[in-house]
Amino acid sequence: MREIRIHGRGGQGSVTAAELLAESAFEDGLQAQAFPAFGVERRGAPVKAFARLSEEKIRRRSQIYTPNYVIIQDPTLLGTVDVTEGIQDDGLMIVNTSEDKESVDIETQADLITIDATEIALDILGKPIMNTALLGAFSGATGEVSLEAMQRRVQKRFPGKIGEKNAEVMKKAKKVVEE
Amino acid sequence: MREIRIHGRGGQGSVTAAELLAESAFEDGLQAQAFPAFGVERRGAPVKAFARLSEEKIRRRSQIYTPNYVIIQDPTLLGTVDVTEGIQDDGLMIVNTSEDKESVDIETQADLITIDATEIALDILGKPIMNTALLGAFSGATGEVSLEAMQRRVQKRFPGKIGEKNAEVMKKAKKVVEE
Amino acid sequence: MPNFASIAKPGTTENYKTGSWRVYVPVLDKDKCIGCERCWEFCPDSSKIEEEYEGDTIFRTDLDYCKGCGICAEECPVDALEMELEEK
Amino acid sequence: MPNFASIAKPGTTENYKTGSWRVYVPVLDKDKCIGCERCWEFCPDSSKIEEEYEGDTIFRTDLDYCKGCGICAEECPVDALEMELEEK
Amino acid sequence: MSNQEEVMEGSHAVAHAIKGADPEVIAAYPITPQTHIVEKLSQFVADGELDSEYVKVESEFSAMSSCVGSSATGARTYTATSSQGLLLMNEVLYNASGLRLPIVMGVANRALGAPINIWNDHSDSIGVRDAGWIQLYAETNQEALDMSIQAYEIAENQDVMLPTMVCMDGYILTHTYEPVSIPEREEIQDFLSPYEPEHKLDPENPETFGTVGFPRDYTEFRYQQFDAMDNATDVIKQVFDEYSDKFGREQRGLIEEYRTEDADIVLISLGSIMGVVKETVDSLREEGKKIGAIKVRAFRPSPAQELIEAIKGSDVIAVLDKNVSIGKKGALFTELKDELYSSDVNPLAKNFIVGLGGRDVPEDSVKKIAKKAEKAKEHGRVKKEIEFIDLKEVYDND
Amino acid sequence: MSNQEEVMEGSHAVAHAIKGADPEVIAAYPITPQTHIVEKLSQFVADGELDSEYVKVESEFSAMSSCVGSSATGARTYTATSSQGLLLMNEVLYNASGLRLPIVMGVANRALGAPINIWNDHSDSIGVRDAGWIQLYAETNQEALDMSIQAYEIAENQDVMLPTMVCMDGYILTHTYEPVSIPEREEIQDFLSPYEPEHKLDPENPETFGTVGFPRDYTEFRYQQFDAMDNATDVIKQVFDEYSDKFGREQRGLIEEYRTEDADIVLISLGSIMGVVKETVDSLREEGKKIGAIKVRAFRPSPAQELIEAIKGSDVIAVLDKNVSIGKKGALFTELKDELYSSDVNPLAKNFIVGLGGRDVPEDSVKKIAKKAEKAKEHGRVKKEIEFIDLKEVYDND
Amino acid sequence: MTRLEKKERFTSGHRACGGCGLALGARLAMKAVDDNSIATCATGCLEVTSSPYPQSSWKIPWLHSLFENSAAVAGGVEAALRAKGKQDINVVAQGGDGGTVDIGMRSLSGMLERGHDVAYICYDNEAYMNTGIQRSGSTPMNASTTTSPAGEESFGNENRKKNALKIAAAHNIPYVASASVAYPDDLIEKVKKANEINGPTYVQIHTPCPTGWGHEGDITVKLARLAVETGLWVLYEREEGEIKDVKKIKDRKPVEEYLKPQKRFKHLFKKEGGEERIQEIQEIADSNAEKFHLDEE
Amino acid sequence: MTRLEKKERFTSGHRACGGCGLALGARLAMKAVDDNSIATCATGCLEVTSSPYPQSSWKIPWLHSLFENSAAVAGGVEAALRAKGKQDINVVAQGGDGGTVDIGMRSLSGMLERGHDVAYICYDNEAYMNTGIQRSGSTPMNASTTTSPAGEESFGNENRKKNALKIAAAHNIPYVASASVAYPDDLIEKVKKANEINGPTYVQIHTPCPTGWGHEGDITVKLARLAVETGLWVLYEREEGEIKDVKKIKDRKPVEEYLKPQKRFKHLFKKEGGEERIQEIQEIADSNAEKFHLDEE
Ligand SMILES: Cc1ncc(C[n+]2csc(CCOP(=O)(O)OP(=O)(O)O)c2C)c(N)n1
Ligand SMILES: Cc1ncc(C[n+]2csc(CCOP(=O)(O)OP(=O)(O)O)c2C)c(N)n1
Ligand code: SF4
Ligand code: SF4
Ligand code: SF4
Ligand code: SF4
Ligand code: SF4
Ligand code: SF4
Ligand SMILES: [Mg+2]
Ligand SMILES: [Mg+2]
Repeated sequence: MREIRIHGRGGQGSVTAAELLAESAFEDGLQAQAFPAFGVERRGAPVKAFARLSEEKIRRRSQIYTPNYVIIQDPTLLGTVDVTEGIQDDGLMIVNTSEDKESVDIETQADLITIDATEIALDILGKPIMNTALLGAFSGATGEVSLEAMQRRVQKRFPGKIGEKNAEVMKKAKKVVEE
Repeated sequence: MREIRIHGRGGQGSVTAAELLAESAFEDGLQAQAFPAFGVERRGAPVKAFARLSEEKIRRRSQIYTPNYVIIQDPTLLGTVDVTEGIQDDGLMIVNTSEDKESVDIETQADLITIDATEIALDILGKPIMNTALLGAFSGATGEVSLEAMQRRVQKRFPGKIGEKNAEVMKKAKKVVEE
Repeated sequence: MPNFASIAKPGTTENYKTGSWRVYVPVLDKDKCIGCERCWEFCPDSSKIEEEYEGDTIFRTDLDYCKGCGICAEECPVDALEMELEEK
Repeated sequence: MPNFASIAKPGTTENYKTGSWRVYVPVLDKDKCIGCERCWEFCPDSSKIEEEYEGDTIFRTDLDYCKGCGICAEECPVDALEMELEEK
Repeated sequence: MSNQEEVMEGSHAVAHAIKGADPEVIAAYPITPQTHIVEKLSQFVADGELDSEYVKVESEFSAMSSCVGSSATGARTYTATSSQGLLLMNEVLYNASGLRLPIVMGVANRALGAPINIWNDHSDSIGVRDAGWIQLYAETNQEALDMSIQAYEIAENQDVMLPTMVCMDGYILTHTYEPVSIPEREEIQDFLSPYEPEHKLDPENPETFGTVGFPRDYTEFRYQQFDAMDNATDVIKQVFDEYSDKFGREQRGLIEEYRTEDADIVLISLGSIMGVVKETVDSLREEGKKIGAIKVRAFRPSPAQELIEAIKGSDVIAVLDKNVSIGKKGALFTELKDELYSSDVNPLAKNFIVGLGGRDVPEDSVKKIAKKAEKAKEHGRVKKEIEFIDLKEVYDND
Repeated sequence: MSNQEEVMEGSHAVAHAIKGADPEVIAAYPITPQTHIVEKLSQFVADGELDSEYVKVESEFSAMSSCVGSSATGARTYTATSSQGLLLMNEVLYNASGLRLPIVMGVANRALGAPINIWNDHSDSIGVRDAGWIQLYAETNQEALDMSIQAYEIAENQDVMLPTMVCMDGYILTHTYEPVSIPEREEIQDFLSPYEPEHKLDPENPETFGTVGFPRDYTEFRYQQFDAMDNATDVIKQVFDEYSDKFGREQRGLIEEYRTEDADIVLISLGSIMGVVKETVDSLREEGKKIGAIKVRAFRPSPAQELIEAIKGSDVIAVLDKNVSIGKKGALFTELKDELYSSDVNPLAKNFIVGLGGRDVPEDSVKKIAKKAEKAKEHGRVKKEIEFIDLKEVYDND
Repeated sequence: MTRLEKKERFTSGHRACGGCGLALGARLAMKAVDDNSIATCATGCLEVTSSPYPQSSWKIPWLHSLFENSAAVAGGVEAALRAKGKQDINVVAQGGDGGTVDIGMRSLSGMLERGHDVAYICYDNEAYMNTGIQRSGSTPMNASTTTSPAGEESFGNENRKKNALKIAAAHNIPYVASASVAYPDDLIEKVKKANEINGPTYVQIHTPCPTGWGHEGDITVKLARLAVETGLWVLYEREEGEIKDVKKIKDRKPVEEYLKPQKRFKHLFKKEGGEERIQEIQEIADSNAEKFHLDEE
Repeated sequence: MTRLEKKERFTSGHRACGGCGLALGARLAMKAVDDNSIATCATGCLEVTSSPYPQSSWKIPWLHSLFENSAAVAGGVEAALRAKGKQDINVVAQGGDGGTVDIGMRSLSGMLERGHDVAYICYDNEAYMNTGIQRSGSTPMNASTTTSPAGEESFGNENRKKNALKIAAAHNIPYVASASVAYPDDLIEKVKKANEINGPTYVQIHTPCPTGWGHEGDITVKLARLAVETGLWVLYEREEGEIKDVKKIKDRKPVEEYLKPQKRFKHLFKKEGGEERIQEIQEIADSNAEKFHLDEE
């Protein structure tokens, strides 16, 4: 079982990202689960969302304490939230930032990659909604979920232009990471 | 233990009679209990009230099924209500009626006395409120409760003229019965 | 137990004769009655029955249900009703 | 457990710095500011602090709590405030 | 009036007791058979005999809500209700106990609708047994009025601080006249410690009540309540003892044993039914049966230890429940068996559902129950564990 | 969609199921974490995908009241709520079951205030266990949606005619996405018998509902309800079987056993926690421990027989309650011990209070519980019968 | 000559007290609904006296659920009828004053606000009668009840009668009306109209209660009439917000005439200070007269 | 020059969304009460965001009990203060629109009717925000919410906004007022007056909600102002029943200006038939203008 934690702010679509992740993985033939950190958070407050992927039926419904992957939607969170909490030593952290990974203020044994998801999003969507870019990056960096499934799911959820553009964002991000 | 049932109509003071009975008996040194037939009856509908007298503490709180005494406030009840129900063979029934006991339509092994309580009440109170007359009759016929105690209690409950007159009613009724 | 949810059939309180509650009874002077229906209108117990009397409509009391409240007598415009202590 | 009935001390949310929620930040042109207080009046987070600047009263932002909503900038009558993406 | 007995209705006896406890605020809504309690209190206030603020709320929900506001402001508070009214308060009941407000409430026990029924059983208060309230049950009017006083001393104890219900059987006690002895107001005031809560709504010390309890803290708050209820066990005993000593009663302990010493068969129940149960025990004792009875005076906290102790040595227990959890059994029975299971006291146990919706429970019915218990003893086993007693016609499940 | 799985939030899965059951009337009031169910249903109605009358009541009290009106008029009826909302409905719950109205209600289980808490535990539905409702508890979203359909077939059965709650853990199920398979509307319609009640409000046959039940009749009405709940046991099994057969599930019986065959230690609980319990069982099994688990799917009617059967042979049972009756214990534990007492199955029994107000219950906690159960087995006795798990600091009662 | 419909949908044999204004009110109201109707009823005198299992006084389908939810239950009935395409069936919700203006206020307010096609009838006997004459929000000022008793320090109820008609009207519903058992034609016409109008409607019927008010049963109708003739109970309609059809009074009677025969006001005639209280009540009548232009010139 | 009291009794650090009109409203209202006050609060955004144990944003004693009983709890507080002879302490009850006009209506109505000396403040953001933007009785017509979503067969909420001010006024209380966060002085003056007046008073504050209405946080105040300037939210007072001090509008703006920036009305500008719906809303504004003589000549 792989466990994923997504950090973001209320309003940035972290929960949606976790859901898309689960849906796509399921399309790929995995078992999957996604859930928010059940809170009372308001727009702007730091939030978390989670996902589990597995070859077998997922029965566990407790919180995620030792994620294999951590995705950070917003670099400004780094100062406020302990984003490395519980990350597995052989895990991977994906950070949205314009900086390169050496300059990112994160101390961890885990792998770390950075991607300027905001730029990609602004570029293609015209809005700083980074969740789909980070999903693309996740696909590229981990191979856990196929890009195609993700694209299908995002287009299913947002039919028309918006879905298409987000699919494009995903592709772009995946490519950036793979480069 | 002696058990008493009083039949009347909503508005005739049957419950008050039972209460006065219990209070007076207690003044006389007996243990006593009084309670209504817990119902939803309205003014005019047939109602019942109960009392228990005993030398010992009364713990029983179930309904009364086999009364030693039955008091009937209103002769018009005879057609509608089974006033003899459960009356002990050596019991006593006291009926308010202008008729004599031979003409009263009651079949029972128990003793039966009649008294024209309405007349006494109308005479002294000017109103057909017969409950105190029947209490006086009860005192006279059974000796279970002293007239004096009853008079004190009724005057306590209805201070002033009304109490006094009712005390008079009691006395008169007792005398009538004893004659 | 006819049913499992304390359901009752319509109009069945008519099986209960509230006439037995009565102490006073309205006594009608049929000759006075002009059949105006007011007593029937105002009776809380629907205890007036329309009837013919010498060719005219009058309203007599339904003794099965009349509780003897006296509204009819009070409201009768021609004082055709009198409340009397009932001998049963 | 300080008490048994979930009782809290007054004004203690001030220990929680909502400034971290901010994405945009109001930037004040102190010279434009006429100290009219409107930004302070309308701030849902009480995040304006009265201050002297070159002898005049101005209102600067309390970055500990300001959530960056932009009301102050919108309501400033002299456009002394500008919302900018904050670099943290 | 001290120790001078008077014949009085149960409701009025309780009203007199409450007058003596001198609550600053009363907020109540009428419902049969609680009405005479609050009517009497209204009359006291109207006559200037009681100096309480009487809030004539528009519903029981607001009755208990106003009690919450009043008690949180540091005022001694009283209310009373029954049945539907208690159900309607349900949400506020949990709130009052979670806020740890020592409100005292009289419950004139009555059955629940549908079908609507104004007569006595215990489904109402038993139905809210999870709400975090102390629950005391009275057998007699004397006990009801005494408990109404004791309740304040228990509830307001700093180690307890839990709201408390004084349950008395509707009609059977509330509307029954019997001799009671009512302490003088001064004696009651002397017995009760003044109510001086550590926390209250007070501009001098402006605290915030009723905050959000996150998963981080919530369990601990519940545990504290659980703990406080545990403390209540001792506090109740202590208060009962002190009261008995002061006023010459013999109402001690969370339960009362009646001729259980050598009893093979023990009848267990709560409330006014205990009178007829004791009578039955006496008459069966006269027939030479070894039978006894236990009265449960406190249902919350659960008198587990005391019950086990008292049952020890018996062969059969018969629990008379004036309630039934549809799909399960009577609550007293279920809860008692829970305790028995983990004890080494292991009598046969039978549950009798009695007195629902005011169905009378005369001595004959209790004798029937005793006979069934005896049969179980003879057979050494319980054939039918739960029985509705005096069921009519087709439904008789004998 | 039949048997085609889709990843979906639990709330939406239930909404889809309800859409398929096609209730004529929905009356609901929002409360976290039930909201997504009723929002989805609103959207279905707004989009013309569901042809129900959706009554947007002003409170939960009116939600259930409107359901009573609707169901009595012969309409299939749905509502959903949580926590405070369920408490607020309390009076109407008894009314609905007393009137024998087969209303189906989704309960997104959530803790009760004070302190206010929006997270999961079972105090809400457990707290109304006396109300005469059938109670089903789901472990997974699949089960929640299946039960929401099955509930109608159970409730509307002429031998049952009792309202039914489908309980699912708030957030943990309602807000979690996982794969579910949703039968097509036609399949659901085909599975469900049409709702044609014998009695209803109908000018063609004008009956009177909700009469006064006098002491003469009241006991019998309650007994009929009791009896109907008894019937429900078989009806539930039958409906579960039919459904499993038709839709390829394996959700049979009032309880589900998990690796209990030779288990010395059995963990027992209900709801979504069973997932992590099963995981724990698996990993302890790998360590060679003889451990198993039992999931309670129906709490009302109480699955007494099934439980005893399943526990047979075990040495220790550990009951995990996500509720606690202050002054007593967890309800599942108490009720189970009641049954054990009168059976010849007699394991040691321990009660663990877990997950109150959303406190997470990870595998570590369940392992802790299993270890405590093991210790009890070793010692041959239970030292502390009830324990709050993962209590913080000073309150740790280890 | 026979004007009212003969058919009784509220039948004899009910257990209301002799001379009960409420029973009369229900009987008359049931003449205004046709057979194709469904009624709900709140707990109270009407319900308790009319549905003692296994009997019923109702000839139309009728449902009692609880005390505080008659309006919400009726809303559910109406929704079910809509779902079944049976909008032709009338839905009537009934409650006493307590069940309506106090404990039932939320459910009433919600039902009115949502626009259900339900006619709500409030039988106003000005106290909680079923439980033994306790004060309700609808109890008039200075009336003695068992929870607002007159006493050493009290003149009875301290608050003015809650104006439920005005509150209902503030919900912007199409029809609100007051009625009285002393005016059967008017009553029936209003209930009929309430039923016919699409949407929520509210009718409050003044129904004297001999037991609760402490008057002889024979003057129930007379007292109801006096309430109108003194200006204490104003008969009017409000359609789409506009007050209409106020019943004018020829020679408005002094309130004493109305108060005197009632035990609940007895203390006003006995206790010191009672006169001022009567004056207070007279002022209410006068202000009604002014507001509604009651006095017929 | 500084006009408003500087002291904050509703402090920073609360968890309301950025730009929350409700938080602003509470902050301003707390400037109108002095320290010698006790507040109650219904469940809702205000309560949840301001009292996360062990923290609190409140500087005066404050009690949250439940969602539907803020008024009744306040009544109990006030009764306790009366019993203790501390009538000098002000009691303020607070609730959201849902907690006030829907689920809290009974408890509010009872409190008003009984004449408690309590100032009730309703923060009206026109939906159940705390639970995720469901329709309340106070939701305006045609607004899309999560339980009255716009959809194929729906234009959002079907009912007109419930007039809680009018309902409160129908209780014959001495003071009722509407206020808006866009007019802080006016708001504070009204809450002050509500507090000072003896007896129950009711103030309803219009508080835009960026999250629920779907607008950017920066225009919260602007929208509140537009609501007034279009005539959709009328600022007025009602003292002893008489309407007073209506805020006149110079050039009443078309409702589109108000509707347009809000996602909850988006469908009106997209869906066929939307124009008529907008017209409907314009008519509400126009009828307000007429009723209240809004237009300044
Ligand atoms: C929740 C609840 N509280 C209280 C009661 C008790 N109760 C039943 S009827 C009634 C009074 C009814 O008064 P009203 O509505 O005015 O009707 P009336 O009997 O006067 O006609 C009361 C208090 C109840 N049944 N349910
Ligand atoms: C009895 C009950 N039902 C439902 C809820 C859930 N609930 C909490 S706050 C809320 C909505 C609050 O709406 P409103 O009063 O308008 O305040 P807002 O959050 O919009 O400011 C709801 C539905 C509850 N807490 N209690
Ligand atoms: S009211 Fe008088 S006149 Fe008219 S019908 Fe009746 S009895 Fe006859
Ligand atoms: S006395 Fe009363 S009940 Fe009898 S007929 Fe006349 S009005 Fe009807
Ligand atoms: S609103 Fe503008 S001008 Fe006024 S004080 Fe603020 S920044 Fe200065
Ligand atoms: S941006 Fe918003 S929170 Fe920040 S100071 Fe301005 S108004 Fe206050
Ligand atoms: S108490 Fe009053 S309202 Fe009730 S039945 Fe008797 S007269 Fe009618
Ligand atoms: S949802 Fe709306 S009302 Fe609630 S905190 Fe956010 S902006 Fe304020
Ligand atoms: Mg009434
Ligand atoms: Mg709101």
